Amino acid sequence: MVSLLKRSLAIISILVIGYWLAQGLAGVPFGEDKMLVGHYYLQHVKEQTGAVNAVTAVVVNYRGLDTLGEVTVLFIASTGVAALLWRKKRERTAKVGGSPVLTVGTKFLVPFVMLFGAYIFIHGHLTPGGGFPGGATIATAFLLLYMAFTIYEIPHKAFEKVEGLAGMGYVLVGLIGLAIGGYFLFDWIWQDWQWGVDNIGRLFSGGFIPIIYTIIGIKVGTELSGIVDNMLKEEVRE
Amino acid sequence: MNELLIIIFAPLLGGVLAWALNVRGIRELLGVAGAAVPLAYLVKLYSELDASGQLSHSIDFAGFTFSFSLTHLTWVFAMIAGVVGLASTIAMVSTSRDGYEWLFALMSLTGAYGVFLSFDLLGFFIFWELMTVGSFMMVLKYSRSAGLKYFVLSVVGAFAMFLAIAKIYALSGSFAFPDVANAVYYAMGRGDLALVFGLFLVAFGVKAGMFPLHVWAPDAYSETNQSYTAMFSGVLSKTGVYGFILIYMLIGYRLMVEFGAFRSAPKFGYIIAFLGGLTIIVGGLLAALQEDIRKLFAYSSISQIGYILVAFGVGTSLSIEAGIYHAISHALFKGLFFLIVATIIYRTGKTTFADMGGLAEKMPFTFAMAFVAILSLAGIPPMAGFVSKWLIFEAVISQNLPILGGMVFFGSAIGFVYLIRFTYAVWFGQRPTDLDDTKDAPLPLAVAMAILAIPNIVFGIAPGLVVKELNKIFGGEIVTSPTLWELNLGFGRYNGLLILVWLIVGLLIAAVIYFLGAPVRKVPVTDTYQSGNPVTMEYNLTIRRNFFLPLKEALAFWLRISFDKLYRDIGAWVEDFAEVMRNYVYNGNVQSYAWYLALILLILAMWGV
Amino acid sequence: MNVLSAIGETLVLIGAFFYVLSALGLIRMPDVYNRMQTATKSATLGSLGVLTGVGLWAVGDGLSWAWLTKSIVIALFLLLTNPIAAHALIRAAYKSGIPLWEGSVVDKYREHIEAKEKASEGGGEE
Amino acid sequence: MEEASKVSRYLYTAIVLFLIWLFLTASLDPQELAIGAVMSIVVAAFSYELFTTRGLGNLHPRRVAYAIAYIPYFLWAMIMANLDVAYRVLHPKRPINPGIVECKTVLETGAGKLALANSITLTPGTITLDIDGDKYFIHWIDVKDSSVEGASQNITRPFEKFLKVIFG
Amino acid sequence: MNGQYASLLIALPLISAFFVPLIKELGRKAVMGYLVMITALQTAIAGWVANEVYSTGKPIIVIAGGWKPPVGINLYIGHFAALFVLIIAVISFFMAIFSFRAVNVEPVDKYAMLFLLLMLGATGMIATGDIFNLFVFMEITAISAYALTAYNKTGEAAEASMKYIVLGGIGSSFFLIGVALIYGATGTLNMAHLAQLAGAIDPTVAQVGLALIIFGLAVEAELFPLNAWAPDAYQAAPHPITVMFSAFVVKAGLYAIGRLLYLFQGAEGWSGLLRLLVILATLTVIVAELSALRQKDAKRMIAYSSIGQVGMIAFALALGTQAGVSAGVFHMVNHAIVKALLFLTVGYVGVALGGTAIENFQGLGKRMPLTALTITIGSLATVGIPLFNIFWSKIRILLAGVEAGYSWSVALILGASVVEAVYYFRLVHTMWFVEGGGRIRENFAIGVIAIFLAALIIVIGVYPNDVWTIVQKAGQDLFNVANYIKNVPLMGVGA
Amino acid sequence: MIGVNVYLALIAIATLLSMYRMFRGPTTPDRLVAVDIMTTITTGLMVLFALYYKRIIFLDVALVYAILAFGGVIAFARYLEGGL
Amino acid sequence: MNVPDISIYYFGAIALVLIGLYAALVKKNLLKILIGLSIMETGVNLLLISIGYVSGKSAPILSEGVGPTQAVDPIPQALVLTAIVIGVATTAMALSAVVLIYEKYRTLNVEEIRRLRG
Ligand code: NA
Ligand code: NA
Repeated sequence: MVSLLKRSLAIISILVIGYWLAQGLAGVPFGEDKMLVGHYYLQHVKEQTGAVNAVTAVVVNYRGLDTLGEVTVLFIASTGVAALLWRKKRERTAKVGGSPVLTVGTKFLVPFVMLFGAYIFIHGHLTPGGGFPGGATIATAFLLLYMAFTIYEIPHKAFEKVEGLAGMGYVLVGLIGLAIGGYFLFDWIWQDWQWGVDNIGRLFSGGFIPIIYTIIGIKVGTELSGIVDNMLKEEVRE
Repeated sequence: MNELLIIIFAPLLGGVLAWALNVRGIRELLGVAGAAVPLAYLVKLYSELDASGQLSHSIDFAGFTFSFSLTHLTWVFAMIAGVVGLASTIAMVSTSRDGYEWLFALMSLTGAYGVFLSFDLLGFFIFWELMTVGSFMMVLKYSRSAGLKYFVLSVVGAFAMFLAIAKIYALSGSFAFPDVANAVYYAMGRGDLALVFGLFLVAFGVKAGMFPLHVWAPDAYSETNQSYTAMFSGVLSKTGVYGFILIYMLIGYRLMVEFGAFRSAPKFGYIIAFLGGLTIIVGGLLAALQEDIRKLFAYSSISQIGYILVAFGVGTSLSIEAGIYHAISHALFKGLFFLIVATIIYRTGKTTFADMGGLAEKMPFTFAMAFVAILSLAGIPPMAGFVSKWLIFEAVISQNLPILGGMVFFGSAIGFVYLIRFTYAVWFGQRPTDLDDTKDAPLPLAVAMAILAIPNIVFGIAPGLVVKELNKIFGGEIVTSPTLWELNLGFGRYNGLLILVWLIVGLLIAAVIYFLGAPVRKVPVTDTYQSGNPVTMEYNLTIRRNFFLPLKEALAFWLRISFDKLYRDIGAWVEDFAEVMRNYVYNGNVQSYAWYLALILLILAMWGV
Repeated sequence: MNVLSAIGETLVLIGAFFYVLSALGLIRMPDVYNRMQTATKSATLGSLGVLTGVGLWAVGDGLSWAWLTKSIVIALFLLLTNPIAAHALIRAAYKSGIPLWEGSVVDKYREHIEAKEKASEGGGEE
Repeated sequence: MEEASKVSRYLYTAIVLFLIWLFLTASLDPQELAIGAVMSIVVAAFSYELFTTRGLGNLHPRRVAYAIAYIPYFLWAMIMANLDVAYRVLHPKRPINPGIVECKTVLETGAGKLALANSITLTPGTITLDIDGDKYFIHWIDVKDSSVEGASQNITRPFEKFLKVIFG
Repeated sequence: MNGQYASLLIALPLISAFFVPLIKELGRKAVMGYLVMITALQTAIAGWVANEVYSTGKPIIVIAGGWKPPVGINLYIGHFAALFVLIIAVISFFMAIFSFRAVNVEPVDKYAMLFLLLMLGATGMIATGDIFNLFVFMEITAISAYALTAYNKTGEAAEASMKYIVLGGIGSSFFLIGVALIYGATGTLNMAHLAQLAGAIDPTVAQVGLALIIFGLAVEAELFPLNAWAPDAYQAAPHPITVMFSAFVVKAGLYAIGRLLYLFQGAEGWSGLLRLLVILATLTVIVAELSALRQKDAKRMIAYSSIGQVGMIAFALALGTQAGVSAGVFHMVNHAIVKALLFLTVGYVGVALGGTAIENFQGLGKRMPLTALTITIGSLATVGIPLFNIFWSKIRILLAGVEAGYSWSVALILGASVVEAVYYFRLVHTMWFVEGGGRIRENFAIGVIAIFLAALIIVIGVYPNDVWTIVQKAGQDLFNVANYIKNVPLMGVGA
Repeated sequence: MIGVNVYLALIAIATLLSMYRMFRGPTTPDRLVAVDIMTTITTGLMVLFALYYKRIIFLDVALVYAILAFGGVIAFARYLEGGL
Repeated sequence: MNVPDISIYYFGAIALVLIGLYAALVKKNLLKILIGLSIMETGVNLLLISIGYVSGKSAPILSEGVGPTQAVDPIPQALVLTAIVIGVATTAMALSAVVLIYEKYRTLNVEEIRRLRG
């Protein structure tokens, strides 16, 4: 009875809330051009950032601080997960080994998946990719290893250090911008050195975007793998 | 530094230093100095004040302007603080044991000075709070329950005052008394006016110990250093009294205009007066029923404050002047009483009548002081207490307010009732053997008592001294005083000197009779006689035990109506409610919490669409 | 319209058909094992068709060769992973205790597991 | 089972990865090629130990030839499989006769076993359920012969001809 | 020095957090020492920034990437942000020292990272001039707070963290919907730009969007009844973290509410929202104080008290007057100091005596006199006794409340304050006038911090003038939106 | 010939059909098989979309999707048999 | 009461948000509540993306003949990227909290996970 009442109340509530949200949304019609700053980006993205992918330019250049924050959020999650699941001694929870099909298949797939991850973050300024999907792809490679091999573990210490170094690398790139161009996260490669100005649309362009995306890719890859690692282990009591 | 600020802050400074250094000897010296300096400055400023009529000072602090002003009115109240404060601190030399007490006692004194001298509502409030904190800490050290009760009621009072102040400030944009009075007179609405009056009534009523907000006082007055209680009851309660004068100064005109008069008293004043009358009766009756001398004087103090409230409530210049006079004499005799209690406790360690008796012989000086105090409180000429009570009585009667008159009269009668018991049970009769080697008051206490006893007598014999000052407050001859000894109300006269002479004559005759009469025979304690029945402890109606038990039984019905209990019940109810509420609201289930979020979203949805 | 696009479009058509077939198999077969049988095969073939088809079609329409090469990479990826996934799923289904369809005729795997368990128990006692 | 030298394995991995890179980018832009080479080398460094045991040996012409020949063979089998599926799915009576059978294989390398298992899965009526050593357990939608030998004959043999050569 | 170097406020904690994995092998002491060092450095930078802002009287606009707003994201370090960034840094520095003694649960390297990132998040929230960037920093703050809440790894800690996550998650989702609506209506995310355009937003969109944004923030700002996570989180988190929650994490949320409220004052439905906020804030005070009344655990009690104070700040910010905002900012500063002291000392008692149950406070005056004294000072300050800092801000808030016409609300808050006075009274009495165990040696460093904070309370209480001048400027910063818009070098985009 | 939209529609139908099995179950592996098939079909759908919009960039998206989906399916499968 | 006229995409996005909220309000299992939160996040992301959409325009990658005037708003897409990552991070944190809770309480029923209350 209580449950039924609760369900009905919940449904009524969400309907009212939904109606309210819909009223608000009716004021910003779908499909209409609502851009203001967006137009500016589209008009200037190539010449200002060297990126063909405007989203990438927004992510790394115009709203680089958001992305630095985003990287930080993921870092927090990986650190937090590690902190919460930390035990003196832990090992994999797996009970059943993977079949040869899976293990061999994984062996074949891992290099390819990794390469593809790298491809994605390197081409972030040209295609819809970027550091995050690239990193996630790389992490998938490690996930597959965990799936296939019950004893597999990433090299934690190295990964943690790489994670930290990549993060520092990102901030350092920002600080170099501060030192060279006078602004934190300033894209000195494109705007000061003007590298790749005649290369727009090709790989060697986009200023520091490929650098940052590489850093992010490595960082995200190691972080997500770390989270996976933590989630797949349990405490060993002695 | 400005002298007014020195007056206000000298005690606090002394107290902080005494507490920080905390070396016996130096501590006391600093403490007493802290109380003496303001008094000295007050005396020094007297002539200046007389010349200019008002000494002012203001400072900008914390983004506010704080004004201080010494007027004839505030000088009188400050002098009460000065004299009683000094006496009280001197007495503390004997009774206090640590820096803690010096700090907070003197902090409360600073608060009292600040309250009297502030000429703006914010400063008034701040010093009020400071005073409350100091006195609260003094009580807390002795009793948790008394402290809590005092604390809660004080906080309620203070917050009521604050709300009133905020209301006024929102209207006037200033805290300064003149601006406030102006703004209230010209701009305050009827509802707000009534609200502000009610809030002030609560705020000042709590501090003054007005019925039914008095419940904290008996416990607080008795559960602290009794030397300090002299200041507590003598000075601190006067800030409440002073507050009632402020009501007149700040919102009185407007109240009069808005709500008119009942009979000849302003309607709002009648509320004050009536509550004052109830305070007299309740305080007096309860005083009579106490077995503990500290409690007795605590209730008695409440009762006496009632007189002042009645006087203020009547609202004529005469009655207010009478009220102020009684404030002075109350401070003097009640301060004295508490010092006497302090001395008795200091020497005997006893507090109940049952454990006392026959002390007059062992403590003659203290007894003499008690004699002065008793006469003054009972309103027997030629003591200050008589003059002020007489003035009040005349003021009330002259306005044709018979009910109030009756209340005042009843108060005097009941005063006799409990004073007789105190007189006999403590000082005369059988002395328990463990009190046989009781010594008289130590020097500091003796000095302190003397400081209060002398003006008790002087202001009784020479009321003109006081009246002259009080008339200055009103800028006219409210009470005519042809000579120092005489008062003339037009429809009544008083001559202190004449009465003194008659009294001395009378005493001489009594002495002759005493020495010519039968010799006194000493009997053992057990040699009592009571209607042929054996005396049981349960129904032992000796003067030292349950003397007024029959009265208590007669009043049983009324005594069941206890505001103390009511407040406790409210407190308990609030606590239970709080417990139920928090267990219900914060029930630990995250899903309920999610529902709270949904609820707010719902409200926003309803609100917005 | 040229030959490449035509071939491409035909392949896409075939692929789409097998996709539908795959989904139908998913719905029509009686138990998870048989659903897997039918669905995986046709989904994979469907993908091959659609992907290479799109690659050819695009090239035929004058788009870059990258269309074809990328499509082939995706197709190869699916060709490699779909059977692996199917295998992993069927094994998981079996190990999580989903019984074979009541019409099943033989279960060699059960015998194998039981024999193995017996052997390891015996080994434990020695 | 011989293991090739590290260099050989590493080079093989890098080459395969670079080929994939070429397919992914489909571009001969020197920038892409350069980065592709770098990436192949880097990724290969992490993964060559997993990727291959035989290294460049995989590129032996005989193996490549067989592998190329296997493609049409396999595709044909797969198309057959799907027609079979179409028949079973679309036939109103759903003609199936399923069961799990056991097969034996002669293949030894992991790659070979994987290729066999995937081939089995994608071809008529069979899915590899598990492999244990040289035993294959296969879900067969239409069991024709439940003996090990018979099943092997039906299911694994056809592919092993090629796979034995390609993967060993 | 170039004002752009204020971006070090963001860069330093970040890069330092990322550096921790490289030094974790050096052991617990090294990590904790590192934490102290970095927070000290952050304090120095924040001090420089605050000095710069207050001496020039102009805000520092950090332009990230060199993209002028609204094209890029800018940080707006005005009088408010400069002041609070400094407070955040100082409190963090103190808590880093406290962590030495208070945090023994492994893995401390993770603790150090999360600690720095919590500090970073709050700093960013207060500094940013972009509404979506605010969301990002809010999530940085929140997620590190989630992790730190559960850091002790007890069941309670995990439970508290989970509640925080669920409520915070719902809140942030709706916040984002609000941002989406506002963005859809304006096409920009820059706060100054939004403020310029606020009046032109479609009324319904403005109402819904603004309400959702404030709703999301109110969860972080602990407004009743959206604050149900807070007491649990405060109680379960490691003691230094509780201090940070109360001293600046919740303040960042409050600031965000205040900032966005006044930025959107041109928008439709604004005053209605204010009224609702006043109601919620009042309820927050009442419910929190009542809930604190009979607590058996001192930390939880003070947590509720903190929520009550937060409600008061929210009340002040929602009054819609300059006086209210300045008073609110003043209270934010004071409350940060007082609650830092209280949670620090109470936490220290918890560390020293193995728990924060009220029984452990019996006779504390004799057992740990310094700690007891500072707790007492904190308690008296919270209650709002003159000569302690909170008194000044509290009366200003209440005066502003009555001035703004919310007498009923002020009366209720005063009533709740009576309750607050009672439970603090009990705590103080328990410490000084109830017998307890034997004397315990008190930690020197923690003692120094406690004395410093207590001294600050009294110094501000006795001489509030300078602080009042400062917070008035900070309040101006929040209230005077025209000035805010003027200070941000907006470039023209589009038509 | 027929045009991309028809194929798109066809494939969309296939996706919906597999979705039916996903919701219907009845066992977890049933749902998983449905998900697996659905992701495969969706990959094809994405590629076709790329052609429809003539944007090669969507092919990269499709491949990422295929990889992540494969990882997910394997993870679920391994979870079911206790291999995590 | 007029029915607001919104597109199917908005409707879907809101529906997802509300379904997620419903799960949080009704489901007793902690994991289901967390799934509800994830669904909400997805809905919000969908909403953001839909707000940035401009009819008849293409992804804002200015290649293959797509010019500045033929592209949709890049900002919401960038925001969604960030929002997704934040969602993932939150979920990861939540899951590890759940692991801890299950370890200590041996239940995931929210009505039994309430040691902290009052
Ligand atoms: Na990108
Ligand atoms: Na698949």
